[in-house]
Amino acid sequence: MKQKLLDIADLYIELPKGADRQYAIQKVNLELKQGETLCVVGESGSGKSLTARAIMGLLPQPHVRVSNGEIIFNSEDITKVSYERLRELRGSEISMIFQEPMTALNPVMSIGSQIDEIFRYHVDMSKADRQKRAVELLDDVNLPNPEQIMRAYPHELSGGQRQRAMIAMALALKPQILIADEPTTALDVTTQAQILKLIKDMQKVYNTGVLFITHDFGVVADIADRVMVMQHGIVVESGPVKQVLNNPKHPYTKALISAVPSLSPRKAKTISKEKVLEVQNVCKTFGGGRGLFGFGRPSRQVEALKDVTLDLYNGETLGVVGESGSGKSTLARCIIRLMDTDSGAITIEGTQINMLKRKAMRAWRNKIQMVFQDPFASLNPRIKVGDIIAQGPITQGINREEAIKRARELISIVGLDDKSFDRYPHEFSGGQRQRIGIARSLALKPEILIADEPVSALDVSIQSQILDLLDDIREQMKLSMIFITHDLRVAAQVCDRMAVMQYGEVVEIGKTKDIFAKPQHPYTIDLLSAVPGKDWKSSASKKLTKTKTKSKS
Amino acid sequence: MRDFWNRYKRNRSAVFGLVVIFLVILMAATADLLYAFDPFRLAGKPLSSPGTNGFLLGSDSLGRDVAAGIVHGAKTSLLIGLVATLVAVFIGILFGALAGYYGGQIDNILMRVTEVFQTIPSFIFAILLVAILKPSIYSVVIAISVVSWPGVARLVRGEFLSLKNREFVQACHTLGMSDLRIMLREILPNCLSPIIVIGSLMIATAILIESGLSFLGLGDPNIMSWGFQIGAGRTMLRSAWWVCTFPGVAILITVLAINLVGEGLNDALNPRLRERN
Amino acid sequence: MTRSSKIFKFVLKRLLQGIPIILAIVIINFFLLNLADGDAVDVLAGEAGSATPEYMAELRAKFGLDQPLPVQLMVYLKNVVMLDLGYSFRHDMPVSELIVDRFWPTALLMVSTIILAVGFGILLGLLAAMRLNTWKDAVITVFALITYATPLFWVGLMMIVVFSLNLGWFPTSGMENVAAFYEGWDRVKDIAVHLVLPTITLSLFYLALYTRMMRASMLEQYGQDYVITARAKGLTERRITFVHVLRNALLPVVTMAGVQVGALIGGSVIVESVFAWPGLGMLAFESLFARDLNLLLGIFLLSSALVIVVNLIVDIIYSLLDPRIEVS
Amino acid sequence: MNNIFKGFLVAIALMMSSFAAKAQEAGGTLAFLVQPEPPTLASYVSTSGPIGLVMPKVYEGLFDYDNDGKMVPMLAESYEMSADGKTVTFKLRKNVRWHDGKPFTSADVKFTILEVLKKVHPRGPNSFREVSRIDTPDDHTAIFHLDNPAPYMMRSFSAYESPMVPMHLLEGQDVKSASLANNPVGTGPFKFVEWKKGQYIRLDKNEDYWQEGLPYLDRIVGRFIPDASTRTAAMENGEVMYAAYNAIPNIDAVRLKERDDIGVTTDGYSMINPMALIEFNTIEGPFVDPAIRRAISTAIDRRFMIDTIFFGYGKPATSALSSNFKATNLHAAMPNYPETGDVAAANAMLDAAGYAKDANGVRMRAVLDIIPYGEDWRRAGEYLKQVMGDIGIEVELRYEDVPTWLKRVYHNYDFEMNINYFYQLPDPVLGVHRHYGTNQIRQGTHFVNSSRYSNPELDALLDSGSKEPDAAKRTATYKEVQEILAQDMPVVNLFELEFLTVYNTQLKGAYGSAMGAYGSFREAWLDD
Repeated sequence: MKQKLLDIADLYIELPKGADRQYAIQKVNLELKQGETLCVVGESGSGKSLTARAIMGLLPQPHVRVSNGEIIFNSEDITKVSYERLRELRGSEISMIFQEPMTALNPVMSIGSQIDEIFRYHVDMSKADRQKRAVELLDDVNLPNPEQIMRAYPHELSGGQRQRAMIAMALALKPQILIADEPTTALDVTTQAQILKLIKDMQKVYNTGVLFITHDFGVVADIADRVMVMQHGIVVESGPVKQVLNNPKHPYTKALISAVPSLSPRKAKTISKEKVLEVQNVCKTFGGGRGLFGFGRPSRQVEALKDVTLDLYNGETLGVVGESGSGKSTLARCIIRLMDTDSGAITIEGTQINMLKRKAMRAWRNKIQMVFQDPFASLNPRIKVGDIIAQGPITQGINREEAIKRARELISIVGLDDKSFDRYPHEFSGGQRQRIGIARSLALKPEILIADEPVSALDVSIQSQILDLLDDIREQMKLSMIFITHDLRVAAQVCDRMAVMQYGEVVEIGKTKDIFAKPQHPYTIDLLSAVPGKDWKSSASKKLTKTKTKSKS
Repeated sequence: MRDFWNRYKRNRSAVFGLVVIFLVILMAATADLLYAFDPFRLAGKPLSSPGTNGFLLGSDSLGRDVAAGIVHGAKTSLLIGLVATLVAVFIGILFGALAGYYGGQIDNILMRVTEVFQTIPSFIFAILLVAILKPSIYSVVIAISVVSWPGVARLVRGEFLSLKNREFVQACHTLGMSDLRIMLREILPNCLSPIIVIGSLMIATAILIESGLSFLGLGDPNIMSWGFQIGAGRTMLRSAWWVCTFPGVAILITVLAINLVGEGLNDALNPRLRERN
Repeated sequence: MTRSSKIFKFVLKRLLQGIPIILAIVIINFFLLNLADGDAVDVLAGEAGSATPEYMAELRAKFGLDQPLPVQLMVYLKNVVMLDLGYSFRHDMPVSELIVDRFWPTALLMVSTIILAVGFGILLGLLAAMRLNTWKDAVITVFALITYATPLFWVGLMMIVVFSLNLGWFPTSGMENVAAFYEGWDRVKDIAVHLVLPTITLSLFYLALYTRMMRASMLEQYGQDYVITARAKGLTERRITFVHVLRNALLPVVTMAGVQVGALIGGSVIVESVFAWPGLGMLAFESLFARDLNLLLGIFLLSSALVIVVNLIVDIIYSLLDPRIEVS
Repeated sequence: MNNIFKGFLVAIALMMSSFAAKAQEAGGTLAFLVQPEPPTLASYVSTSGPIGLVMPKVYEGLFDYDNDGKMVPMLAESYEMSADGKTVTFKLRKNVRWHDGKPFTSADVKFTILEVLKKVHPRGPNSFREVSRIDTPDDHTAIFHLDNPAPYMMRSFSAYESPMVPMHLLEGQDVKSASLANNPVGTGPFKFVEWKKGQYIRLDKNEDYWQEGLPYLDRIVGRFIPDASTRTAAMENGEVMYAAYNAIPNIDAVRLKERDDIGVTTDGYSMINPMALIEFNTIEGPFVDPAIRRAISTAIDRRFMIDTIFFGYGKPATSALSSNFKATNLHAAMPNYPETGDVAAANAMLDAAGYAKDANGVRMRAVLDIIPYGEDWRRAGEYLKQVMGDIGIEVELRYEDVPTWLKRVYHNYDFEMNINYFYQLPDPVLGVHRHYGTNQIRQGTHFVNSSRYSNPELDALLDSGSKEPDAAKRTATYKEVQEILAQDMPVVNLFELEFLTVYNTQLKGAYGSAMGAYGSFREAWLDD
């Protein structure tokens, strides 16, 4: 019988006056046993992170506080213990890792000293012992060259390495509970898979109870023993992982699960032979520091694009898939002339646009447009929505009334209320903003649309809506689309063909179906195998499709 | 806007500062009603202490009314602060925007120029400019602007550097928008908050510099300002404290209030920094 | 490359970069000064009582002021390259001697001011941030605001009245007791006593600046994620404040201190004037009104070089505090 | 009257001797204010005020002058003048040594007069213009051969006016740029030790001084304190003990006077006779018409200026000449110099002259330049702006730095009116003629006739005034001069300045002589 570590009963967290709701979480009950992984799932604003913070006694007091309920850890109520006791528990009995290892680590202290602190403040050990133990820990989390990492500063490590160091730190004193707050969200898929495996492995070694917070059902499927789904601060469903994933009861859970894109590629459609865009042997290098007086040649160089060649056929969606640093965004920016290429050719309708002067390029702007990743950064907060959409046509010389008319049409096409026209971007949610961004890009009636990770900043339920919208529009307006993403699941849903990029090179290109079925390049194989929840989702999606077909029939 | 005001008014001292500034502006605006005569006029018995001979705040060595000087001087001091700041902000935006937006050699050259002006010991340079241009309200304004713009330029450059890579700016490029339009309409409005904050503090500094220049005898001899009053009264600080104490207090209060407002603006415009969590 | 050789290369590079800046400053000021009416000879003749135009012409020839401007500038620049700052028209002495004489008092005042202002600024800012929204925070904040807003000369004069005349703790002015001419250790003590009031006066303004900055910086850092991590690790608030937050919070303050050095040299004119401190600021002020071109240019040259060197030192300190910044 | 005055002098002399009877205490350091810091220490090249405060302690003259103007032997023990006044033989003191140990000889005198003062001193070429040759038959005799008699030369041998400098340190060099300038070697009671720029000049007692027992002080230190308030504070704190030439502002002097340990005196300035005034541009601009200048003079409340700006120290001007010339019967009070001003009369004068006021009550606009020598003059300018406004002249003030101002007024003549002050010196010939004579319109030369006033009638009178030996005739001549000037008023005199010396009463024997602060301090001592 596994020992119960944590028992949360009837927990309420109150928000300060003026917040959008009175309680961040209400009536939350939760249990965690030794060696068990409990996943708390929810979209942004569901209160899952605050729940985790409350367990550590880390709520941003005094504005946010526990107003009711208890958090029993080994028969102690954490909401009532003294500050000193709480401090003793933190780091030694209960520890935590975070989403952004870069900001969660102190940038000006070496990894070694940040690990060392934990020992100094919790146990009595000699300096040499502490040192030795820290190196062992770093070795345990599979960091190469632990001695060197000890001396390194956070910025000198990669994202995955930083998260490993964080885990080492969290597990230093073999805590009974590890709280992981979206620890893999900021990481690439292959790294994510490694980290998840690491957490699993460590859990086995230390028999730790893990409270894992995530928004990704794929991750849940891979790691959870039990699942708890939260919406607007309320637990809507909980239970063993299989039960919740395969037989969701609550409509919200159902909606969430069905929104998770399936890994099985969409039906291939016949692809036109007409090339609308050709990219040939494009290279791009970024320079580093410069000479004495800031003049002269750059001294350090990074090759962002190496000899990239691909074509876009009329009416297709071409996925460009890769992890961070693969050059996929650079490629998009080179195609749309936000960056200049060093060499190679990008050709539309027989014109090599990458060599055009800025002025000459202006005429080509309405052929090709872009949808950006971050719906918060891609809209100017100081300009009204209507103007944001209309400013493209106006810039291209269309008269104002015409442009405004078109903007109003587009607002309804992307599914927004007509009143949106006179509002500012900050009044809209992330998904709505992305619709505005799409409307802006369509205002010039482009033939080619480049979508740069258009859904990666959105919650799952919103993601699918936006993907549907893009698909509809592509049909309606007869667009050809380049779709840039890091998420193979998304690529599977929207792309007719896809190109896989690594270190600035296209390592594999072909029909989506073919690549998923028979990946050629080892990197593609890695990527595919790293997709979280792939086993569950492929089976589940079949089931869901079945039920769908059933209900239809 | 309402949001902004709600956030602003949460800072009580900032509201207090705003009230004080409002009063000072009111005083400056109604100077000709409150003391409807030339503040240089010899109004009565010299060196009357405050409250005697009909002088609320006393009179100076020539029998000029200190209170009248403060009321009329408010106009000058505020105007110098405001105009000098506007000029400095204009130059700073020009340099910072071009350098930050275009980067590369343009940035390099403009920033070298900025560095030159940052390296010159600023107050001495201001003195030099006033001496060469001959003491007048214009030369004081020019001198203050010339020594204050590099800070704005650096700030604006930093903002432009980070904003020009924002996606909404890139979106404008993809729409084929001209550089000038992107700079003025897209980027500039988004760095107004820090400019407003630094600008409000620069007004305060400008008033202090003006008083420092006047202390060294480099003010405009024809225009009543607080700096002038202090310069004229400083040798008699020991015998007639009121002559330069009251204008000094006027400077203190005004600069203080502007600072409070600046901090309030900062809090309201950058809500992230407001409080410890 | 080893760290020390990296730093050496960095220092060398920055010093070389400083040269065109200094030259630009010298050239700008050269032309500005020549725009002004009257020259050193006018002043000398005016002071001497009377002088004939012939005598003045002779003096101008002696000073080289009869040459066309570009020639004067080239001669000056050529001399500067040979590390010769020329001759002061007014003092009839080599500029370098005059400046070196006045450099040490300036450096002394500057260094003590920076130490006091930065040190206490950091301390008070830290205290205010730690005791946020308590009476201590309020007192410190109000103190910082008031000292920031009070004209410098006013503070100086009041200091003299209170601490020299009424309390008799410190001398009114000067750098040394001129009646005693102490030697050795006594002299050091004597100078230290004279240094107190000017240093306090000059540092009050900057003290206020750094206090406010440090407070804001601390508050900003308290909101960072790594603080939550540190708390989650079970560290004491003490450790979090003094080890984690403090070091990060210092960074902007250090940058600011570097930026302020230029202003500090200039701003000391008033303090030097009030306390009769024999620094470069007053010398510059006097040489400006005496149109002592060589001397003023020499001061601009030296003080700009000083600003560049101090900025360099600040950058090195910064890179030591912040491992993300590499000196290169 | 005369007798009473003499009696008074005797009383003072007795008092002085009674002080002398109380043993002067040797030793101690005297710190005094030198304001501003001198440019160099070459008193043989420049007569700049602060140099005069320092150098007479180091260099000596052949003679000194007492309060009655009598010559006191210094480096010269005596002199003899030939009957035709063309040969003057000086017997020099023996056993006088330069501070570097070399003996002082007649060769030094010859070199100083002919090679130094006559060539590079601002006033030397004038004082010694008649000296054609100096013979030195032995080391202690110097015979001056003059082309014409020059009695005024005999008033120019003070240490301040004609310092004797060492030939062996100047010979064969360019005198103007010799290193002696900043490393002075003299024969005086104090030796130059060091000059800390921006801080002080230190002079130590000359142990080998030729006068046995002198000086009393071990050391004197001249301190530079740029800020007036701080100078006062230093005085109050006893950090300095002597401040001449208004180094302590009048308002503070008035306050400090009340203290037991501090005294204030106006003595020691009788040789310089300073006069505050307004110079007008009489050639172009708004003040070509003398009627306007007379009206301005009439409107000004001189008493108010003295009382408010100089705190009672000063005398209202009553004519082109200082009232101090009453002693030589040259001064006569003139019209258009009302003590407290008469605005109504001035307005009437302008109305009569046909300058009508416009709707705003303005007759004309003008710019008033202000001498850039401190706050007091700014106050004067501000007052004048107000009073001229009362008579319909709208004034804009202009306050520029010294070189700009000198260039504007004395080189470019680009001014309309200018506040200034002139030393009238012991005789009108020396200090007053330079303002009015046609031959004194010398472009580029400072402190001469910048009004460019030229009146042949006046020129003739001035010429006779400088040559006329008869006192009564001279009185008549100058009365005429003053009458013409009171009518034409190219310069409106404002008031006679009284400079103040503020001193700590511990300091004895340093004040009250004709040379005042320009003296040697050799008999100064400190009383505990």
